[in-house]
Amino acid sequence: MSEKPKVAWYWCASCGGCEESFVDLAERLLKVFEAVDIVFCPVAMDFKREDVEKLPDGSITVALINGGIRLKEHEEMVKLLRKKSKIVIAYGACSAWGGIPGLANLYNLDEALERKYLEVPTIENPKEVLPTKKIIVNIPEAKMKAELELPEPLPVLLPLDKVIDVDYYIPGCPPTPDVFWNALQALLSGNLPPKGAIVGASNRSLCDECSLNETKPEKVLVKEFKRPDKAKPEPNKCLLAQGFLCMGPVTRGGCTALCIKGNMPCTGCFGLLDGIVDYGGKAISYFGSILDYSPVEDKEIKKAFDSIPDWVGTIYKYSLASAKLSHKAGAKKPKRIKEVVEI
Amino acid sequence: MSSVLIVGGGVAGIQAALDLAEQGIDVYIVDKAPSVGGKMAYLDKTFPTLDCASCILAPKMAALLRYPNIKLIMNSEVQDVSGRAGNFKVKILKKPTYVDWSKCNGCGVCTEKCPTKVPNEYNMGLSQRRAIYIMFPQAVPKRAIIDAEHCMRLNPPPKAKEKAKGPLCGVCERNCPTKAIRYDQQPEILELNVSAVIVATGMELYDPRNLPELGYGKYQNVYTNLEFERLVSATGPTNGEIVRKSDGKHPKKIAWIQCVGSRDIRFNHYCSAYCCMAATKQAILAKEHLPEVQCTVYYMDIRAFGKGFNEFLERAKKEFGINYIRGKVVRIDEIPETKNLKIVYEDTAESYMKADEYDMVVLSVAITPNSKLPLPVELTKDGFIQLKDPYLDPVSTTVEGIFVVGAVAGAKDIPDSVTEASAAAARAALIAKRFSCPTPEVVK
Amino acid sequence: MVGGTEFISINPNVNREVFKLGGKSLLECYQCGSCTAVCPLSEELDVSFRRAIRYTQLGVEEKILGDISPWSCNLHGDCTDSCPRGASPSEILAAIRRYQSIKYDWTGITKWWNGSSFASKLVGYLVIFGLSLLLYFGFFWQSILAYASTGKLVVLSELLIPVAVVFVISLAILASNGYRAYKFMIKDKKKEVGLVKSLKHIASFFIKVESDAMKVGHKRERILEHTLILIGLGLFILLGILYVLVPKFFEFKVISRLLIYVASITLVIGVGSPLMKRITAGEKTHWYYKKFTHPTDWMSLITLLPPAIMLLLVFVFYDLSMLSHAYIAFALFLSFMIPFILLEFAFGKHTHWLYKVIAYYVGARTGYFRGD
Amino acid sequence: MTEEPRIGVYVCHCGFNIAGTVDVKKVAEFAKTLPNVVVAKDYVFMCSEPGQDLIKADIKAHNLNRVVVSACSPSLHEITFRTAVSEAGLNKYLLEMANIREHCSWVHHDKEKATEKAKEIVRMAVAKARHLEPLQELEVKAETSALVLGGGVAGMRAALELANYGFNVYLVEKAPTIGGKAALIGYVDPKTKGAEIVSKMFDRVKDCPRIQVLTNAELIQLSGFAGNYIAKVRLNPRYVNEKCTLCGECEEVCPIEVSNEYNFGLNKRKAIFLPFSNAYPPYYAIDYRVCVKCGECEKVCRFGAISLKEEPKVVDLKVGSIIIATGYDPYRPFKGEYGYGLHQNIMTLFQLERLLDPDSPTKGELIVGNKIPKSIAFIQCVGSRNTTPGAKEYCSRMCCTTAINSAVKIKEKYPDMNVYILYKDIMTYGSDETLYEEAGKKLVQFIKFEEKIPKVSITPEGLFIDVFEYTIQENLRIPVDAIVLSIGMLPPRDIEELIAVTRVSCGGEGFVREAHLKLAPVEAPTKGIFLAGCITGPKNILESIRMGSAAAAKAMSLLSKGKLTIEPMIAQVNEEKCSGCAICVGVCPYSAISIKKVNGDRIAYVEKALCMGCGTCNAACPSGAMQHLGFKDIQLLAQTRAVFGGEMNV
Amino acid sequence: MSETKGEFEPKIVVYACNWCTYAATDLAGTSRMSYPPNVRIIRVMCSGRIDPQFVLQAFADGADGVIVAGCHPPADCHYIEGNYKAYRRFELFRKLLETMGIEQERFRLEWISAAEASRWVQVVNEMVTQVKKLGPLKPNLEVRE
Repeated sequence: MSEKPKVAWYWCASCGGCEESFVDLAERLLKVFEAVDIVFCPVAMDFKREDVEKLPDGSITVALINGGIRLKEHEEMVKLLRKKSKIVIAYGACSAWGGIPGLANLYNLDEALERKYLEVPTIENPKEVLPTKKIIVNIPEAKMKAELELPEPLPVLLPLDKVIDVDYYIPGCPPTPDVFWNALQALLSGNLPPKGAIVGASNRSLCDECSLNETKPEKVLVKEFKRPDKAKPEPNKCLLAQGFLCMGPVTRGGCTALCIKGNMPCTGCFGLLDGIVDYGGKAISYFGSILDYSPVEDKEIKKAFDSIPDWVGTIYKYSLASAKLSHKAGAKKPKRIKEVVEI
Repeated sequence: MSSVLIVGGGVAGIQAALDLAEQGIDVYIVDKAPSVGGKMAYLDKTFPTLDCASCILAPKMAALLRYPNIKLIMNSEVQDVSGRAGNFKVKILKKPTYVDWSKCNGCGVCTEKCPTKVPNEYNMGLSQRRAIYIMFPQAVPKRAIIDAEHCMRLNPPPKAKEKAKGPLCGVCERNCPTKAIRYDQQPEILELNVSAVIVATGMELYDPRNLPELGYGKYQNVYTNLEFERLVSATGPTNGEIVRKSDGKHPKKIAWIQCVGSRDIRFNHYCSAYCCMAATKQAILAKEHLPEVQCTVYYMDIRAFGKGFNEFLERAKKEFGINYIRGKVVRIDEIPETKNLKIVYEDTAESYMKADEYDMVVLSVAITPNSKLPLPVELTKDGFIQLKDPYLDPVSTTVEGIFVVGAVAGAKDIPDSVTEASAAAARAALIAKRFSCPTPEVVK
Repeated sequence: MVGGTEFISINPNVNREVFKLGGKSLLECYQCGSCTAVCPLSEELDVSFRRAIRYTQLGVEEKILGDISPWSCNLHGDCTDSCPRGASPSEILAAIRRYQSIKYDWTGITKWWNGSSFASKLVGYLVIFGLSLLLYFGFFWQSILAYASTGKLVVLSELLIPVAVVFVISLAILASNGYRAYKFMIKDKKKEVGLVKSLKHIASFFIKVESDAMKVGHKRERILEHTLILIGLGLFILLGILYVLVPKFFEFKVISRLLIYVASITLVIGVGSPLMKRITAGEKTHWYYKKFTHPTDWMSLITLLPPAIMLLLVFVFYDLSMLSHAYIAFALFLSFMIPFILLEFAFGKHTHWLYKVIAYYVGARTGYFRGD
Repeated sequence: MTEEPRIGVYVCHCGFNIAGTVDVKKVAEFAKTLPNVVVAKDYVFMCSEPGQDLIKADIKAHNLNRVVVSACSPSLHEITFRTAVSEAGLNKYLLEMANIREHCSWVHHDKEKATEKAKEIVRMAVAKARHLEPLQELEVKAETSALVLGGGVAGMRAALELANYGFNVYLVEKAPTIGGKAALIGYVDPKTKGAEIVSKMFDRVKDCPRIQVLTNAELIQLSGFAGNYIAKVRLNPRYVNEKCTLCGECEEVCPIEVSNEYNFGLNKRKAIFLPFSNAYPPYYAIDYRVCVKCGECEKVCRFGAISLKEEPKVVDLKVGSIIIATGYDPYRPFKGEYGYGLHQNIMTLFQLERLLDPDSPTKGELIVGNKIPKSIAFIQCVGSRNTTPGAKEYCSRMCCTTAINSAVKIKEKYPDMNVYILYKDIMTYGSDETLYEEAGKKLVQFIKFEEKIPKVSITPEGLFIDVFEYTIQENLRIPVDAIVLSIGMLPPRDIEELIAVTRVSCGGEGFVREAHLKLAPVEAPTKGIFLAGCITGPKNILESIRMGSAAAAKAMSLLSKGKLTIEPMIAQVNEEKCSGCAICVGVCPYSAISIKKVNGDRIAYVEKALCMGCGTCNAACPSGAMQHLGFKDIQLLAQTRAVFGGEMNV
Repeated sequence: MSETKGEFEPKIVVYACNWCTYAATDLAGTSRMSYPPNVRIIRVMCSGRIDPQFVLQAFADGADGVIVAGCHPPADCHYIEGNYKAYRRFELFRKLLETMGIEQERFRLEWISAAEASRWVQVVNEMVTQVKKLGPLKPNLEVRE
């Protein structure tokens, strides 16, 4: 037996859920460890950047990267990993399409920072401190100054494939253990799928594996749109047919319709299917299609559309950063980030 | 293979032709105009759906070209029909177009170069065309035709003729990229053998000059409804802008006068069936073009009898604020200074004579059947083609094997004409295909 | 009144009666209002002939009786020319007038005179004429002979008594009927316009309407005929009054003869012309003389023609010194006058002058005339 | 894509029409630089014989597998060039037109800009051409037969037309007799009796062996598609067979009495009954809904014509097309609407029509309340034109003419009767106007009302109608002896079931919607289903009859060849990708899509014969499984990208 | 980019239904009307075929404006109610554009019947003028330094 494949695991703008999904492999983890060597995994082990830099180019068999690219640091690290790795896999929705952090692209970075650090009701920041590139901290007790350098944020969040070449994608927020496992199996088998493939998930949309698919009426037509926080879904009845904005039809299957089993509509974390070029555009198309009014009933149509306050957040929950219109037009380099602040 | 002759290429003729051709029967459409389309081709929109007329008609017209078994014999007239069901002999006079239609590809270069301008009949004389022209942009077949009467070459002005040494003009011939111009074309007589004939010659508008008190032809701002239709049409002389002939300004008040020549024993006894809804439609169109305009329809009975008609009428009243006044207009006087029109009538709700002033008046004129045909069919006293037994032998004339559809058999609107056209197609197909079934209808 | 909850009862038989009175095309009317709109009177007068026709079609009796529009009609016939149903509104209006006259007349004679057949009218007329003959050629014959022998034209007081009595009775009936008509017409209307202004309205209205009508050939013809009758009858009455009150007048031979000849000749022509046209009506005759052939129309002419001729003859004979002939003619004249006055003048078509005057008066006072 | 595209681009001068504004040489040169373009040429008239020959020659010489013709609008010459490429052995759908005449040279004047635009238009066409696929027209066998639903005049007419043409026709009628409402109308015009027309039509139906009349029958299920429908028809028992001699003895002994719908409730009938004297088939029928099976009739019948043991049967009929001619229901005035149901002298127009029919209980005499009324009033627009709260908005089209016709008939028979017609607008359209004229001559009285509708008062003195007469603006009180409500038409009561079975759809007014109100008035949106008579809205008898013929013509056109050609530019499902979410099913305007189980998976299935190729399902399909052939996502995206010089790669 | 040559020439992508709007564009041609050469027409059979994805792709690739055009509701549509679907989809689509900060003027849903060549010309003229006023879109989609 030759050397075990080397695996690197890096996280960018990520919540840590993807790593959790790895842990959720449970006893199957052992088999993973048997099969591979982990050479870099900041979430679990104390590797340093230099460790990676030291590795010869192409020596890492697979780099799994989760989270979107939000900071210059992320950009540098993934570029480095690309150089060192044979295969780069975007792991999870954030990495593949930007994920929920990608929704920050609806704002200029300044607006986003203000929102995050000043406006959010749970924040108390009387001095209005915002992130800066360099913070000089005075430590009077020690009579010294310490310098903190923060990585610079990018104007918009980018999915991994807008920064580096990505070989495969594993979808999900996070990918379910089964999906991850399937992907691993596929990759380890040596029978590599074509580049750019989404591995571990289904080729059909979620409806295919959804138990409520059978409960659909003949024609899926609705008169109003509902939100799960405002209306209670009837059990055992297709949520879309009830008017809930279920993303199932446009979302890749593979998760076994977990949310729907919990009586919640699919929010689309498995992303788009092959042949679809814009997830949200497609979602608009079918939501528009099922609303059963004629243009004469303009008011009803507007009413139905206005009943959903955040369409973009609904149809691009996980994929805004990779959409055709991936961020708010006129995104500018932030102005509010100061070079140096002394506190 | 037996064939069917359709006289008239309006919407009814087209429908009958398509229904027959689809069954594999040879169809000849003879029309005196250079294009099929009939009166519907003049319309802007159709009631009660406000469908654009050419949008729904043009595909049907174009569909005619897809059938190799449909032959369009345009600019022609039937001269004689003899024989009997199953074997009619038809003589058709093919008038010269002076253009070889097998060569002409409708590019329209000639119509731009021709130096002679003539009032355009398609726009009811409200705009001009050339002496060589294509009837309208969506014409089928799209071919040029020379109006010999106005052509400098074919009918040169006597003075110019004296001066000139050789033949005059010839601009179209020189410019035709396909060399299709034939100044020496002669009338031809075609002889056809057909199994059945469908008469779909439709109607003409009654000439409102027969009612001199309404001043049509005398006062510039009095229009017929077909003229108004062209005026409001996007393809019309003003590209759909409603302006007065007298001063080119937008009218502020328009009146529609119903039953001009209809329901009147002095002119035509019958009701023309289309005009109430047409006026309603035109009033709505006027309102859509000029939201400030005031529209009033003068009527005696609003005949909103068809599917969706009454709903349409209610919409016109409520949504568009069209006024309806019950009273027959007996006279129109022009105010010479403003060229405005004063219409005189009794408001039958108020019971005295009134005279209202309008900027523009549209006459909803009656239709008259195009029934003066060299066919052995009988006519009713109103001049429509007589039906034999409409209950048991629908759309049949008094001659077996000759069927009649559309407005030439009685005033009617488009759907009824189309329905009849299909009905006639069924009946003509029975004869053409010689299918037999031991029923008194066919065998006896 | 609009909106009220009071409902007017109808008389379903009115349309049949009017039909019989000559309104044959009454129900052919489909209420387009052409007649009102086309009528030259409408320029000046707020009336609706169409509505009058509708009242009659449906039998809204109280409205019919109060309607002034039939009386304002001058039978110019533009409506009939332009009626899309060929319904001849002027004929219908004439029939409505007959109906109205019947209802205005409390004696019931109008009902018989307007409603009966031509033959029974003729018989009635002849009976009264016969009685008159009896009176003059029987009872008064001796006195006539006596007067004749004097060779002079003298006041013939006792001979005139029957005619005067008949005339006075007729006037009384006419006055009472006129009053009834006035009551019907003024009902539900308000006098808004002053008397002087009203009269001015009426005068200018007549001048305008008639002078307009004179421009049209066939109307001119009829107006002339009517005017001849009007002049003739006027002179007739004038002469009659003069005869009674100022018998001396007849001694001014030239003037009195002139007046008498003018009166009788105008009458003979005015009556004879339409009568001849009716009798000889052919292709080219204007429809007026063909449509308006209700027996009352005939009778109005027929009853007037003989006295006019007789009067002419009286003086022709007299001036030719054929006195006995003149007196016979005179007796005949009076014999013809009695049925004329008793039937036609008091109850026949000739009553229209009265109702017309009342209608115009009511119309003018209650604001039916347009403008100032 | 199996083979690399080899594209030929042909730029037409169209004389000077294009070449006058667009530098066609430059466009052709530019086309050569585009990916997969093997050859690019220009020619003076591409549509001419030599132009077409040029293309054909190149296809062979350069082994082209895609052709782009850059000329005029595809609506003009697409067929020409498709024919040309197919003559050269290429699938005709591998042709793409670039419209540089109507969209470029004719609308622009700046030669440079127009040339640039023309280049881009060609680039877009080439981009689409790279993704074109060969398509095949399909042919399916079609049954030359029809199922006609409804045995009224429209249905009978359609059946006769089709049977004479050679179709096998099943005439399915719910009632025990065909004939429909027309059979019950006394006089359909002043000279013609409804019953006469109908019985003459019966004679023809009887003589036509290709027509199979199924009475007491209902369509309960319809499957398949145009040319190949399978109709399940339930035959309800009649209990009386052809041995019946119409002796009528059974009727006398039958103990059950119900209101006689064939006389619109004017009298009663038994459970065993003959609908009307010339009913067809000419046998008694037992109303299976009310019969208590006492057996009295069976006992009394001397001919053995009655058998109460009969059971309902269901038959499957294979037919190529369906003609729906199930007619209408008369408007049902509610109790008290104009006094209806409160006084015996207030009746509907249909009841009056029965009374005037010589075959009626009164033998054609107008007897109401045991005597002939002195006056009678028709109230028009009952149930139509928004008169009363329950009324429909539409005009019922036939009631004015029918009422006036009856009024004239009454006046002819009883000249002294006062006949009033209370109307809103008289709708004697077309030549029926002469009837209105005639009515005036016959002294029928007309009363016009508008928004304020008449009120019927029932008093001890008799009936009165209070009405605000519009043209004199007065409130009138009309004393009448009888009142006729000119009721309009309603969609048939069972239209819901009809829709459920045949999948036709309804318009706002409740009648079946036609494919196009103006130009396709007898076609349902679904191919193979045609409409005749009042099912699409109120009609008069003549119009219904003509519609019958017209619907037959449509069925002939569709099926006469015994096969159907299916256009290939329709929707196609990629079964690998389809998840059966069913969104496409709801958006299809032609009900062409359904969900089928394939290996246990829900998969959308396109019935090719029904698909019209609009592509809306493709736009709606969330997974990209549904593709509109000829306008696939990738083709349109490629075209979009090509505007900006981009490419779309698979 | 065309704006290098002085005036900015926007590019406008048009998705037109075959039966109405495409016919109108043809008619504008046969009637020799004149309009700016900034439009690129993509033909589909029905406005109901037009997928918001296409419009997004066009914007992302550099379109400065997009017109989606079909037959007039309620009854002009050749396919019964494809235009209804287009209407609903693109009404919703407008919400996306709004949120993404793209000017509403850059996207138009128009009903243009086969006879309304002049309407077509008018729409193009208006659109080109409006978009010229707004300037190019592409730089707005890129992150500006």
